[in-house]
Amino acid sequence: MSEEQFAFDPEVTAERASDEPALIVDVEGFEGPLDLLLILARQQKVDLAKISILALANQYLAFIEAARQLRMELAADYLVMAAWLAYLKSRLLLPEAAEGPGPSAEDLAAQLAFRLRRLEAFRAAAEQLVTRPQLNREVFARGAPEPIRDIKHPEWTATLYDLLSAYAAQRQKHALARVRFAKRTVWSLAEARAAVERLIGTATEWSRLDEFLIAYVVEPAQRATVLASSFAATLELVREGHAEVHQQGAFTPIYLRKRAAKDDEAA
Amino acid sequence: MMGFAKPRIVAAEEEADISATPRAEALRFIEALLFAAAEPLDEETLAARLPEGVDLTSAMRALQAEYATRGVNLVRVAGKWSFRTAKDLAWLMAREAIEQKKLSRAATETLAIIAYHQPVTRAEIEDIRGVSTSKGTLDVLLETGWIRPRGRRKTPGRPITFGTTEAFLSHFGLESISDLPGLEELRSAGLMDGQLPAGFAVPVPSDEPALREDEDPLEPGDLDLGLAPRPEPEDGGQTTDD
Amino acid sequence: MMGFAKPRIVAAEEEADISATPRAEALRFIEALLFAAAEPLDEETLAARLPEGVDLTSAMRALQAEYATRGVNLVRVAGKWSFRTAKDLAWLMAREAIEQKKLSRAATETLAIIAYHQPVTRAEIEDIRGVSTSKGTLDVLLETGWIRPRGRRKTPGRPITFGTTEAFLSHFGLESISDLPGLEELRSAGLMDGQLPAGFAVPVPSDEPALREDEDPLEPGDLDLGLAPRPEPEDGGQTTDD
Repeated sequence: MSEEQFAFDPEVTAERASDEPALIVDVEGFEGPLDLLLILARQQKVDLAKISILALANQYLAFIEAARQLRMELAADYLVMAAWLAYLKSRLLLPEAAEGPGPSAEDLAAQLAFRLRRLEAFRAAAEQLVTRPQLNREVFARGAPEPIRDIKHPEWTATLYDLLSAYAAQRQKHALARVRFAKRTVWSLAEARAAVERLIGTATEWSRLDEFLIAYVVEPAQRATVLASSFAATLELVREGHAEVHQQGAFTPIYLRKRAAKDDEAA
Repeated sequence: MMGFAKPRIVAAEEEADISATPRAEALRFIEALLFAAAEPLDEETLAARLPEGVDLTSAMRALQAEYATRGVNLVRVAGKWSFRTAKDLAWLMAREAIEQKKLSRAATETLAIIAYHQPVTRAEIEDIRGVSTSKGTLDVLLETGWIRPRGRRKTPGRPITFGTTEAFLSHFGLESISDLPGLEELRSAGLMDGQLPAGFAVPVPSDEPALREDEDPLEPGDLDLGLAPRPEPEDGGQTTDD
Repeated sequence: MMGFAKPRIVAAEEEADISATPRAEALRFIEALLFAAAEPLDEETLAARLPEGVDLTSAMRALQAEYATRGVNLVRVAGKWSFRTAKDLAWLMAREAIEQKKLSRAATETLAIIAYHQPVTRAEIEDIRGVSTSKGTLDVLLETGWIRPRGRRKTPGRPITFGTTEAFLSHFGLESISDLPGLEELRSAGLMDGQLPAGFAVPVPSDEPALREDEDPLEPGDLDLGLAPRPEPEDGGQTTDD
């Protein structure tokens, strides 16, 4: 152990060549006390499974001692480990006392050896992992992916109800529009009377009723309704004494005139 | 990271026998470079990246031929090379989604008139609706597949007659077109009120495919007319009431 | 890296086959879909985009064989398919390489421990490394998107458990977590199953998203924990690794 040289140079990264007797360490480069132990263990150049934990403990304690002499500041973790190793060392050196409640010194040493092996194994695995070809470093995916276009297909929807109500409303609207036009000529009695009163107001000579009306009746289909309503209105006017009608025989033309004030009864 | 030198030496060795081997190593290089590149690469750039001595012209020709029949082609755009998915697979590169669209009021009315009054011409539809039918309305209906041009009416201008299709029946759940309700049914369903003029009628619809006496068959050009301009000359200002 | 000769012969055979038999159209479709995609595609997605009746398994095998010798290979990562440039061409692609922040040794080790030992808590990572883990280390790893908090261990303090993500598999080109290099060695050396009392009863790493029996789901506040302070109380004076 005494042949090991420890140099602490914060500027130099931890580099340990197998043929390099001096261990040049940057204490800040250590990944904790277990890491330091692992590095020290490698100095034993034996399988970690067969490592002498006692020798390792001695190396570690020597390291800590050397660091202290150089007034290096060591983090608490390192000192706790040193204390634990000093304890382990004393247990290992002393003959095993009567079986205590805790684990034996050999158990503790084995546990430490296991932790070192495990850390080393995970380091190896980590190394293997990060030396794998990595995406965008060694291997590459398509540099210019082509976007998937979104095409929307319209699916037209309409219900039978939509269809029927549209049809019915449409036809009805149109049909009613025609009826309203017809209503102007389908006279009510009141309308007919007003019209006839206006008509006879200008006619003091006997005139044919239908001749008066024809001026208003545009469509032959409306002739019947106009004739009927206005005839009824005429009779009403006659009854009230405002007009006179006369007809020579059945189905012959009907003549109409305004009644003169002092005339006698109609025929 | 590690050992870049080694593959390089291998690559150099490979180059020697490019012509002798079935597939030139250079093609692998170009493949990889073009695949990973975010943009098309010109030959200068490629050449700069490739080991010396690669005959780029023949390599590109070989690569283009290799990929010509594949799902990905090597194409040259504006003097630069890139891989592009094959044009004929454009359909594959699209995510098709069905978008539900409600038929417009005008289209619904027009469709109903075609259903009841078929075979019917555009002018007749307009006469019933009292407004001119926009080209778009018929286009939409043709797109739905619910109506079809059946023939041409034997009248001046020989207008196209429209009728409904089987797709129409199946969409509206009708066993046959005659299942469309008549006047009395429409009335009792409350869709029409009682104040209708005498002589108002709802036709008994028929979608019998055989042409009527007053219909001529469609002509060859008529079928793609689907979305084509109306055959009748537009006579403008058509909003009429009768 | 060696042995280009052998794949070449295979390539020659492949090409002969290709010219002799018409190449299945399905291969073109798959080629195009995978080339176009920005991300690896799983077989479900592929199948949904392909015409029915395509035997995806054999198509993928055929395509993988076709591309095995090319500059672009068909690889399976995280159980999905993707084209990637050939590994041996890393030297050629060096210029494409995106400047990646090199992970610190502490981060690399922590990542490996999470990958091999997942689901794993911070205390467990510290036990293996023999040093406390600085917040920065986990932050860096969370930032890469390669690890994620999975849940909370049902132990006192309910520490957060960490696991790897699909992005991890994709980045390192692993088909599944069980393809981790050296996993077998770790396991056969008995280093994975705890001879320690510390609760390492985890024989096989698994990134199975389903929580283990000893895991509770994360709570709402935990997800932005990603970069939040460690859940365990700091016990001060600990050496941290960066």
